This record gives sequence, structure tokens and C-alpha cells, in this order.
Amino acid sequence: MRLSSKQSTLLVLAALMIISPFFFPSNYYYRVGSLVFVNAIAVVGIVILTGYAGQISLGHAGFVGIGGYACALLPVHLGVPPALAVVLGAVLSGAVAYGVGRPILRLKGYYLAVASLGFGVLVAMVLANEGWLTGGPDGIKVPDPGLRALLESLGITLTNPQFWYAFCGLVLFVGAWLALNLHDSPTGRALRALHGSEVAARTAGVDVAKAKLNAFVISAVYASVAGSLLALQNRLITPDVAGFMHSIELVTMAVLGGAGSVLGGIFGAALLTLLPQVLTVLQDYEHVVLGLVMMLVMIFLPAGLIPSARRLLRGRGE
Amino acid sequence: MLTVEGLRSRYGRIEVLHGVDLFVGSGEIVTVVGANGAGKTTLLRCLSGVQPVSGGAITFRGEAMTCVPAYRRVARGLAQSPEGRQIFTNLSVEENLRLGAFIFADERVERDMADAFAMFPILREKRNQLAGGLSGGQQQMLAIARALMGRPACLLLDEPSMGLAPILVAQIFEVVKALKALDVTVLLVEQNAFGALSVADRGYVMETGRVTMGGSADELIADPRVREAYLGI
Amino acid sequence: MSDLLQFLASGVTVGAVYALVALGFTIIYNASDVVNFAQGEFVMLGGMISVAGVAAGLPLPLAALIAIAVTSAIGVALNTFAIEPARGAPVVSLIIITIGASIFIRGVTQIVLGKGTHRLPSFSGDEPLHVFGATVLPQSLWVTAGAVAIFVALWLFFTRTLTGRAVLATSNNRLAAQLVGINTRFVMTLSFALSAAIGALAGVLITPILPTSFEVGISLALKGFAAAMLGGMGSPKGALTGGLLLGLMEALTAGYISSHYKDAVAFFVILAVLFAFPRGLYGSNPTERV
Amino acid sequence: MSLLQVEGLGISFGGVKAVNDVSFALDTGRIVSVIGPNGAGKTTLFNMISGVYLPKSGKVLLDGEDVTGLRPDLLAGRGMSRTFQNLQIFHEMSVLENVIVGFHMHERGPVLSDLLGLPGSRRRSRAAAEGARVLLERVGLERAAEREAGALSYGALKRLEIARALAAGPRVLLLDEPAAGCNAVETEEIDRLICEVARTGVAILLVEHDMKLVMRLSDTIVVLDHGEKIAEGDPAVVSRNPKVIEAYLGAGTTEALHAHG
Amino acid sequence: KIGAIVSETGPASSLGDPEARTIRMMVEELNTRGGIKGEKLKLVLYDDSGDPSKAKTFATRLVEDDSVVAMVGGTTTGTSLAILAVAEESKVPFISLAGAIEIIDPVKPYVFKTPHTDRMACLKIFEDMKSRGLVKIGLISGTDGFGASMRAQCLTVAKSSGIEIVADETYGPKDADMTPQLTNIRNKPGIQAILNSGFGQGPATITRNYAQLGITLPLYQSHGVASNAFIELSGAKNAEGVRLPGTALLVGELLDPKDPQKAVVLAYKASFEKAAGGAPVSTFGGYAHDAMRILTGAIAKAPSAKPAAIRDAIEATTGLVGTTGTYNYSKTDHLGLDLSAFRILEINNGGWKLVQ
Ligand SMILES: Nc1ncnc2c1ncn2[C@@H]1O[C@H](COP(=O)(O)OP(=O)(O)OP(=O)(O)O)[C@@H](O)[C@H]1O
Ligand SMILES: Nc1ncnc2c1ncn2[C@@H]1O[C@H](COP(=O)(O)OP(=O)(O)OP(=O)(O)O)[C@@H](O)[C@H]1O
Ligand SMILES: [Mg+2]
Ligand SMILES: [Mg+2]
Repeated sequence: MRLSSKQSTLLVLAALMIISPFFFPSNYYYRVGSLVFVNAIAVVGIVILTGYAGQISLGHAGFVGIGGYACALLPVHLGVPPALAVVLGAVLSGAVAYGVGRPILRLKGYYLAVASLGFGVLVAMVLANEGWLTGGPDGIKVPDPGLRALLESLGITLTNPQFWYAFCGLVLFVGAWLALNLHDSPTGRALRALHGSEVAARTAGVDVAKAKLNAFVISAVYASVAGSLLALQNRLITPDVAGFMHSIELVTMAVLGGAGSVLGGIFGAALLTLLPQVLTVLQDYEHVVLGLVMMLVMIFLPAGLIPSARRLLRGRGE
Repeated sequence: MLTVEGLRSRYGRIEVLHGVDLFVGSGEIVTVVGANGAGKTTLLRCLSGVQPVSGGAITFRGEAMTCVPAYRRVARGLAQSPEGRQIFTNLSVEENLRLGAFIFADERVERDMADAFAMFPILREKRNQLAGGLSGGQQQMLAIARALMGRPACLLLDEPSMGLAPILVAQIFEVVKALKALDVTVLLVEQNAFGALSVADRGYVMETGRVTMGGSADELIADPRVREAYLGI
Repeated sequence: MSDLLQFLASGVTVGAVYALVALGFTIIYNASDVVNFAQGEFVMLGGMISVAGVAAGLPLPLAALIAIAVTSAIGVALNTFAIEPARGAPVVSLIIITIGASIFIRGVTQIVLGKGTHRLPSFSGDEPLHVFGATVLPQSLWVTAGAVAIFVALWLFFTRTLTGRAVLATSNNRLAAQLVGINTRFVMTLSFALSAAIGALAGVLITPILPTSFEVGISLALKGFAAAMLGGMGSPKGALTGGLLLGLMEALTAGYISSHYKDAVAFFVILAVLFAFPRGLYGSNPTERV
Repeated sequence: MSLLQVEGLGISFGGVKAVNDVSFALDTGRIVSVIGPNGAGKTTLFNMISGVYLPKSGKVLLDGEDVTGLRPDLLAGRGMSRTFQNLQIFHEMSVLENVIVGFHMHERGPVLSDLLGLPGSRRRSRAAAEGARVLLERVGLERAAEREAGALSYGALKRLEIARALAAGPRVLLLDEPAAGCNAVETEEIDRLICEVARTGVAILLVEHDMKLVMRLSDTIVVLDHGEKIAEGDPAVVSRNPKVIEAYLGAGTTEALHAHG
Repeated sequence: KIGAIVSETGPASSLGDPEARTIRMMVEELNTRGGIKGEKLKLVLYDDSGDPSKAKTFATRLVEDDSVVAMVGGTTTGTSLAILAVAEESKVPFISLAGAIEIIDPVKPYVFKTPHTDRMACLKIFEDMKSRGLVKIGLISGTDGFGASMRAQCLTVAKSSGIEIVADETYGPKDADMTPQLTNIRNKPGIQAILNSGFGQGPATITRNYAQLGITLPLYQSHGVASNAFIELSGAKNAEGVRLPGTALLVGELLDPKDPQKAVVLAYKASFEKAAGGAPVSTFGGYAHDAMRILTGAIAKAPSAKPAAIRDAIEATTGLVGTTGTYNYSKTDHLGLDLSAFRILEINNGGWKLVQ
């Protein structure tokens, strides 16, 4: 039986997630793995927005921030359980994305980029400036969601990094599954169509504004969930997760991996998350090599890691 | 003037020209006809140097052209009015024309421009307008005029009559004839095979990346296969 | 009254800094539609190399010239080794290359020139000039004059020279540009050289005001990018106006509203302007017929 | 009452009237052609009817309802579909997917259902894909179905656009130079296709410079020049109209047409 | 084997860089002297570039993968908080180099710190202001973590110190011009002095703008700028008369020969400047120096190289003279410093002067 590209992607993903731990010598590897997953979740959102719909956002870290701070603030101020705060954060991010997206998605290309960047900067600024609420630039503590304790009461004992590896992995898997469903669905096709030609998509009956807004909201929810998971596992969140640099990083991950491909986005996230860990041996040369790797990947695999690699493989196969 | 031998070209892994041979004599009008996807546009792109060649040779005025970069070919007298017009949409009509004469910087540019305007008066009317706002046919005129601004010794025309009103189609073929009088060689790719063959000296038929027929225009017009496949008669 | 003047003076100074950075974006953007995120690093290199030159005992003008020359060479190298080989790649990929390049340049600078923060001496002293109760440093005038001069030069380049048109043509339609005989590769090299030179010059001009270190590039690029977009990407007039507007907005907000949210107000205004002018104040509206 | 009625439509760009006070009507199953010199305003007229441009004056009535300035996607919902003179292809999608997008009106559903990949979504996708294959066959592109659309030749793209426009199952179909870039034989195929479509009761508005095609197909011809309607009527009459001959056809073409006809 | 996590790059690099240099230098020195108890000390140092999430990852890595027995670092409060969570969970002692009081308040068994808190800096400055009769002041702070945290502390303790803050402005750490903020502060009626909490290049710009505007009010800077680089960037003329709370480090030569810190400070200064190729010492390097002294001292004293034993030894450290002050840790005090550690310095002729 031939697997559809969706099934094979999911299979590869699940296999990697499950097999990798057998090679993990310590908890540190789980920790890095879970960070890869967290970034990948946000990046899958970017894949939907940028890869499918062709809309560039340089402010998505803003939603990461909203999701993260929701987990810090809601439990403390409103007594919401942290697990529920993740959901509320996602809802809030979605709502904010809806409100922000309506005006700014009328813009195109770099203009959209700068407008979304402005949004991200505003979020980061509020988080940094309103110290009475958010703890200011030094960040704020995040309560323990107690999920690990719950598992323990069920007789499953995991270390903290192990737990987050499993949990974030699960969320990422679901996220990837949803994104892949979307790709070949009417909505996903509409998004990719408006990427190609907005007028043509319109005349084919696509409500372009609404479709873009959908993509924006969905990707904001992804980012928000990523932010929440980051906050919960770090037990701490600082405003720079919402900052400009983080937004750029997310987009870079998506493009390096291949903006239109879910698996690509995940690989991009893995590459950029793992690279700094590997490069620590180089000390001062870390950034030089990081920059170099980014350039080389884009020069030799211009469509991104996965799509370009696929193309190469297929070329050899024929 | 222009000789093509065994020309091959590919997009990625798919080869679309499988060894094309043709030649265009000095001052001749030669037309290439063929169905959609036969590779006519690809052929012209190769001749202008904007499409990588994977085999074969192009010789122009006795010089090997295969490795000459695109921008130098213009200076050597090879200009093209490409398929899909490819005008500079963000620049004005006049700027488009001036760029057509990019390699020259003499007073003749003004004269050439006056000639272009005489040929297509609508362009003078719209000279300060952004070319992107022109109608399809107007853009087509601009593309042809721009190619002429390069004072080519050999002009490559890719479906010049596309989108033009009948009255202008007739005019375009007149222009082609006039060019011959000016000693300009023309390689004309046309879907309006009848029109093209009526002005051409010789013609070629392309099918899926190969030249399958060639001969004088009259022979081709008379050929039953051509009549059936391309002239619809 | 004198307060207002002081705020305006501050705004113009800061705005001129932003404008200088924003102007640097225009050429590469006009040639290739790529927003070169390494532009901030060009500015940084201009400052850092001059600082190193001055520290090595060279006179400032010579050090500045060397800085500009070296930075242009780096710009050309960036094009030759990173942008040109990736020709045909989607614009986002090219942007990522420039981001990679900026990280790379930053890393190398840190190794070669160190992590210190440095300042250049002001060109004509630190004695403030008093204008109706406001004070201005002479260096501010240098920066402002520099921004205006570069603007004029760019404006002439793009509107009065055929080469300038060739640059615009290359980004508008690279295929057609080749077909009319433009050496698009050279156009790209030229634009990277010029952009880098403008960036370096900007770096030299502003380092007496804004101390430089290997890390200043990012924040400068960010503000310069915002300024360029506010004015309309690709338009020299837009870069100058955008930069000055952004600077003035920040200064006036800090002066009259609240310094805590001066950046916020600035971005709010950008959003508002883009709402009314979706392509910035002077951005060209591409007419694409269907 | 006609299916599509255009009343006094007008628009100008930078003070120049591109279309001025143009009116005509189109009925179910009929083919109306709009001809005129380059820059006469034909495409602009299409753009106004299909909601791409907002007309400055005049009205567009669909089924007697005023739909002037309605968004293109809403118009599509009411059965209006079109092709473009300057091709608008979804380059990075496959040929098949390009046509499936044409089915958007019929396959779209709740976003959530698409995200979750619910059976409903998948069923609608599958139905659209089947429909799309049938259409590709009709325009002769079935062999290219899986190719990336950006890799097709010009003539193939023209046909792809027609297939995509047909996918919406339109009641009114606007075709802007469908035969441009096709040779005589290919044009005949398009001719046949248009006839077939019209026979199924679709009202067709056609812009085309290929006079043979226009003369053969049209029930009525509307002639524009400088944005104004200068003639309207059946082909035989219009093609003998001296104004039309002078502005558009040129003497030669007219002769040729009548020689054949 | 010990671990270090500092922000060598990123927004806090002007703090983290001297810290990293100091730590590397001290380990090397120690090892050339034969290590501790005959064993060479092994250092694993990571750069978190100011990102708490990275800091946490590196902390996990140090503990889990590199199996260190103790950690120093945490240049910023955010990264320190991230590291300390790991330290607490895995029971590895950690000496933080960041200012915030939350790090050791409430006391956590495995977490210590060497810098005085921001609150202490505020108190010290206010003390000096009061002694000069300056009670109505304007506050201007950077929006980075350092500036914001100190601003918050100063606002909290102002009242109890009898200081009235009549203006509260901020600036971005990389801003080119702060004259609007300073103009506004200057215009506040009755204002007597201005305090800037910030580090990096911002304070130097403030100082130059101050001179540009011709403001004559006394200007106080924070301990964040206590280094010669500040004077250089501001211009000696502009910086003349600026006061700030600093450690003994900057004024080593000026110290009373009887001062116990003098020898320590001069020794550190000499070796740092040699190792760093002439880069001037800064307070932050000093924090790292003290942390390393405390840690290596504790390792030497501890009965075993187990983290828990080292922790106990750190907690038992008393009377250790560092560049910052004299440390006396206890079960209830993991800071170990008091206000006397701060000295008020004044810039005088391009150099430093101790204000008695
Ligand atoms: N960018 C591309 N990538 C891949 N294949 C391409 C590309 N452009 C054209 N082709 C393929 O190359 C072949 C020749 O195309 P070409 O455009 O040269 O045909 P043509 O003869 O000009 O046709 P038309 O009359 O429709 O313009 C076609 O099969 C086409 O699908
Ligand atoms: N967006 C626009 N900006 C400026 N001018 C425009 C615009 N759209 C149309 N025009 C002008 O309106 C006139 C009509 O153009 P239109 O494209 O409708 O012509 P057309 O009849 O379709 O011509 P063709 O047969 O060449 O396609 C032209 O002169 C054109 O320059
Ligand atoms: Mg072709
Ligand atoms: Mg038209």
C-alpha cells in the first residue's frame, strides 16, 4: 500500500519521537527534545500562515508571549488551573489575532511584516513595562500545572524533562496532524491558492480576507500553545519570548526547514534549536558557524531542508 | 546569420528541447510554428541566453553564442520581444522604451523612440503612465517597441500578435515586412500560423521539442499536414 | 517653546540616524525585492572599523574611508558568495540568507574587533550649539546633513540615471532586464556595494552620537526597517521622511506623553499610517493588471 | 428580464475614462462578445462586472438584483466566474489542485472540520477532485494533472484557466481572450468547448480578438472604442459597420471574414 | 568539575563578558597553582545569550550531562531564576551573579549570590543624597532588566528613605538621544538631583546629553556603569562629578592600605587586566571573582566533592573578603553582604574618587 504524504509525514515524526529517547543518555536530552517540540509547535503555525497562505508575520512571538503569560498570570490572579490557562491563553491569542489580523492582513508582503512586527513589539513592551502585573523584564514565575503529579498518582513516574518531552511531543504530533489535515482540505487549498493569486482565488469564491484571518488565528493559537508549554516547563517566563528576535527565529526555522512543509518546519525548528547546543564546543565561533549554516542551507537547499531534499531524492529515483 | 545545431534544454530534470536544428539567413524572415508546449518559447529563451542550454550550439553572425551571457547578446544585435510581454510594470512607458535602448546612450535613442511612437501612437499618449496599467494589447505593443529600441540585427518575436486587435495584427505583420526592408533578420514564433507564413520567407514546424518540418513559407502553407494541424483548413 | 524645540532637535537627530539606516535598505531592495537584514551590520562595521582605525592611530577621515571601502567589499562578497549562488530562490530564502549573514558578520566582528563598546570623537567638537534655548550637538548636524546628502544622491541616482532605472528594472522583472541587455549580476553587485557603503558611512556619522559595538546592528536595522516601511520601501524620499517621522514621534512622545511608551506610540503611528497608506507614505503602488 | 444586465457602467483612471456608460444584457445560454481595439476598455469592463474594480457609475444586475461592486467571492457565490487576460495561475499548486480550487464554492466547509480532517471534509475534497479530473479531460490537460502548474506552456495555462472557471459551475462565464496563444486548431477546440458550455445554459461573455471565433460563436456583439459602446448587434451586421471596420477590424480582416463566411 | 552559565552575548553581554573572562581566568590560575587538593578544577562554561530558557537548558545540561558539582552564573535575574530552579531540583549549589533580591529571598538551600541587591544600591544612593540634602529627585531608567529592576526597587524604598521621586522616565538601552526625558525631568519644580538606573551605553548617552543640556543638578548613576569604559564613552569632561555606588574594585589604589579589600582588589585587577588584554575591570567581573573565590574556597574546605557537602561549605563561608565586600553567609542569609560593601564614588578628572 502506498502511504499518502500525510501518513508518511506523521509516521516519520512519530518514529523519531519514540525512537530518539532510546539514545538519550541523560535528562538533558529530554529537555532539548522538548524545546525542539515547543519551537516546532510554533513553527507549524508559521508554516500554515507563511507556507500555506504566504503571509509573513514578524510578530508571532507576541502570541507566544500571550500564551506564556496566560499560564503565569491567570492561575495567580484568577485562580485558574494552569492546564486550563493554556486553553484560555489560546483563546485569548486567537481573539487578539482576530482583532489585530482584521486590519493588518489587508497589508501585503513587507508591509504586513512590519505591521505584525509592530504588534509583537507592542506585546513585548507591555509585558516588560507593566512590571506590577508581569514582573517586568526579569520575568515572572509560573505555577506547576501538576500534571506530572497526576501521572505519578497513576503510577507513571517520569522525571521533569521526560514528562515535558512526552507531553510536548504529543501536542506537536496533534498539531502536525491538524496542519497536515488542513493542507489538503478545502480551507488549506484556498490558503495556498490565495498565496498564488489573490484575484483568482477571489473569483473562485474564496473569501480572501476571511481565509487569511483564519490562517492568522490558527497560527496564533499554535504560537500561544507553544508559549504556554514553554512557560509551564520553564516555570518562568520573560518578555523576550515575545520579542522581535524570537519572531525572526520562528520564521527562520520555518523557512530553513521549508516553509510550505510541516515536516520541514519541524526539522527547521530542530536544526535551529539543536545547533546552538552542538556549537557550544566552538565557544566564540558559535555565531559565526550558526550564520554560516543558515546561509549554506539556503544556498544549497533554497526551498528549505525538506522540500529541497525531497526534490533531490526524487531526482535520483527517476 | 543565426544557426542552431542540436540544441537541447531542460527545466530541472525534464528535457523539453531534444536537439533542435535550424538556421536563419541574414535578412530573412523565418517563422516557427507548433502546438502548445512544443518548445517554441523555450527555444527563443535559449537563443537569448536566459535559459540554460544542456547541449548543442548556437552561432550568431559567425560567433559561438552558447556561452555568452544574456546581456551581451543584446549588444551583439539579438533582441527579443518575449512571450507574456514581460514589460517593466513599475516603470513608465517611456522608461521601458529607454531601457530597451539600455546599451546605447546616443541621440539616436530619441529618434528611435519617435519611430516607436509613430508605429504605436497609443504609446505616446501613455508615455508617462506606468506600464503596468496598460491594457494587454498595449503592453504587447510596448514589448515589441522595446525590443526594436535595441536596434537588433536579429529580432526574436514570441507571439507578437497575441492579444492585438485584428487591425494591429495586420500592422504587426507589416512591421515585420518593413524590418526586412531595413535588413533586420526576424525569427517569428506565431500561433497565427497563416499570418506568419504569409510574411515569412521560410518556416519550421516544431513538435514536442524537435523540428519536424522545414521549408519555404509557400511550401509549408501548401503542405496538407501543416494545413490540417496548424492552419485549421 | 524651548522645550518643544529641544524635543524637535532630539527627534531630528534620532530621526536622521534612522533615516541613514533606512536609506541603506533602498538600493538592495530596489534591485532585488530583498530586505537586507544585514544592513544594520553594515552600519555597525562602518563604526567599528573606523574605531579600530582611529585606535590604530589613523586620522579619522582615513579610517572612515577604509571602513567604507572594507564594508563595501564585504557587501560585494555577500552578494557574490551568498546571494548570487542562490539566484532563483524565493525571496524569503534570500532574506534568511541575509539574516544568516548578519549573524555571521556579527560573530566575526566580535572575534576580530572584540566586544567592547566604543565611540568616535565628534567631527567638530562637543560644544553644544544653542538655538532659541534648545541645544544641539554639532554632530547632530553632521548626521542630519549626511542623511539629506545621501537622500539627494539616491534620488538623483534613481530618477536621473539610466543605471538607476536598470536597478529598478532588475527587481521588477529580471528576465526582461536581461533581455534588454542589462547585466543583472553587475547590478546586484553594484547595489550591494552601494548599500554597504551607505551603511558604513552612516555608521561613521552616527558613532560619535550612538556608541557602537558588535551588537548595535540589530536594533538599528529594526528601527531603520520600520522607518523605511513607514515611508514606503524602496523610495529614498520615504526613507528620509520615515526616519525623521519616527525620530520625531519618539522624541515628542517621550517629551509630552510618556517615555515608557515612546516606542509603542511610534509603532502605533506606523500601524495607523499603514492603515491609511498600505504601501507607506511614498511607496509605489504596483499596477498589476489582470 | 435578462440574467446579466449591465447599465451605464463607467470608470476612469487618473481622469481618463476607461469605460463610459456601457450597457447591454446577457441571457441564459447566450454568447455575447465584446470586441474593440486594444485599450478600448474590454478587460476593464470585465473587471467591473466581476467585482475586481468598483465602477464609478452604473449598475450590474444579476437576475435583476443589483450586484454592483459586490466582492468577487460573493459574486462567485451567485454564479459568476471568469478567466483572466493576464493569467492568474496558482503556480505552486498542481494543475489538478488549480482546478479543485475552482470548486471552492462547492467544497468549502467549516474550518474546524477541515483541521480535524473529518469525513465530511474529505468527502467534499474527493468529490471536487473527481470533478476536476473530468474538467481537465474536457480541456485536454488530463495528462498534466499532477504537474506543477507553473511548468505549463502558455497555451496550456489558458486552457487551465477555463477549466478552473468552469469548475465553479457558473451561470455567467466571463472569458477574456481564451484563444490568445492558441493556433487555429487549438482555437477550434476552444470554440467547441465554449459552444458546449453555452448549450448547458451558461451565459457567456466573451472578449476575443480572433474574429473568426467571435463571428462564429456570438449571438450578439458589443463593440467598444475608447470606453464607449459604438455598436451592438448580431455578427453579420456589426462586422459591416463602417465605424467598427475603421476602429477595429481594418479593411483586410473584414474581407477575409466575409470571404470565409 | 564546575559549571558556569553567563550571558557572554546578547543584551546583557556587557555584564556577562567580564564575568566569563574572570571565571575562565580564575580557573586557569587555580589550576596552574595546582588545583584544589591536588586535583585540577574543570570548568564547563556556556553562553545563554541572556535567554532564560537557554539558561535552563544549559543548567540541565551541566547537571545531567556534565555532572558538575556546582554552578556559578546567571548574569541577569531572569537567567538566574531559570538556573536556580534546576539547581534546587537537582540539589546542586548555585551562586548567582544577578542583582534581584528574589533570588535569595526567601532563602533556598542551594542558591547563593554575590552581588548586592538593587535595593541596597538604591538605599546607598539615597543615603548619600540625603547627606547632601537632596530629597526631591528625578529618576530615569533603562527599559532593560537591570534598569527596570533597579527602578522598581528605588521606587519602593524611596519613601522610607525620605526621598521624593518627582519624575520617572525611561529610555531604551540603545537609544541615541535622551534629551526629551532629561528636559522633562529638569523642568520639574524643585528638583534637586537625578538618578539614572541603567547599564551599558545608555548611561553614557545620558551623561553626554546632560552636559549638552547644561544641567547642573547632581547626577547619580547606578553600580551598573561602574567601570572605566563608562568614563571613556561619556567623555571625562561630561562625566565630571557623576556619583555612583560602586565596589572597592574601581578605587583599589585609593583605598586605605588598612582596608582588607585593598589587596584582593588590586590582585584581581592586575590579573584581569593582564588576561583581558587591557580591558578595564568592571563590577560584574568582580561579582564573578567573588563567586569563584567563595566556590573554590568551599570546595577546598568541603569534606567531599559532593554537591551537598559543597553547599554546606558555602553556607559556612564567613569573613571572606571579595572585591564586592566581605561575605558572611549563614543559614538565613545567602547574600552575605551589607550596605557597607558599597562605597560612593565620584568621577573626578577622568578617574574615580572615594566619597567619604
Ligand atoms: N518553467 C518550466 N518548468 C518546467 N517545465 C516547463 C517550464 N516552462 C515550460 N515548460 C515545459 O516545456 C515545454 C515547452 O514549453 P514552451 O513554453 O517552450 O512551449 P511553447 O511551444 O512556447 O508553447 P505555447 O504555444 O503554449 O506558448 C512544455 O511541455 C512545458 O510544459
Ligand atoms: N489600473 C489601471 N491603471 C491605469 N490605467 C488603466 C488601468 N486599467 C485600465 N487602464 C486603462 O484603461 C484603458 C482600457 O484598458 P483595458 O485593459 O480595459 O483594455 P482592453 O479593451 O482590455 O484592451 P486589450 O484588448 O488590449 O486587452 C487602457 O487605456 C488602460 O491603459
Ligand atoms: Mg510559448
Ligand atoms: Mg484586455
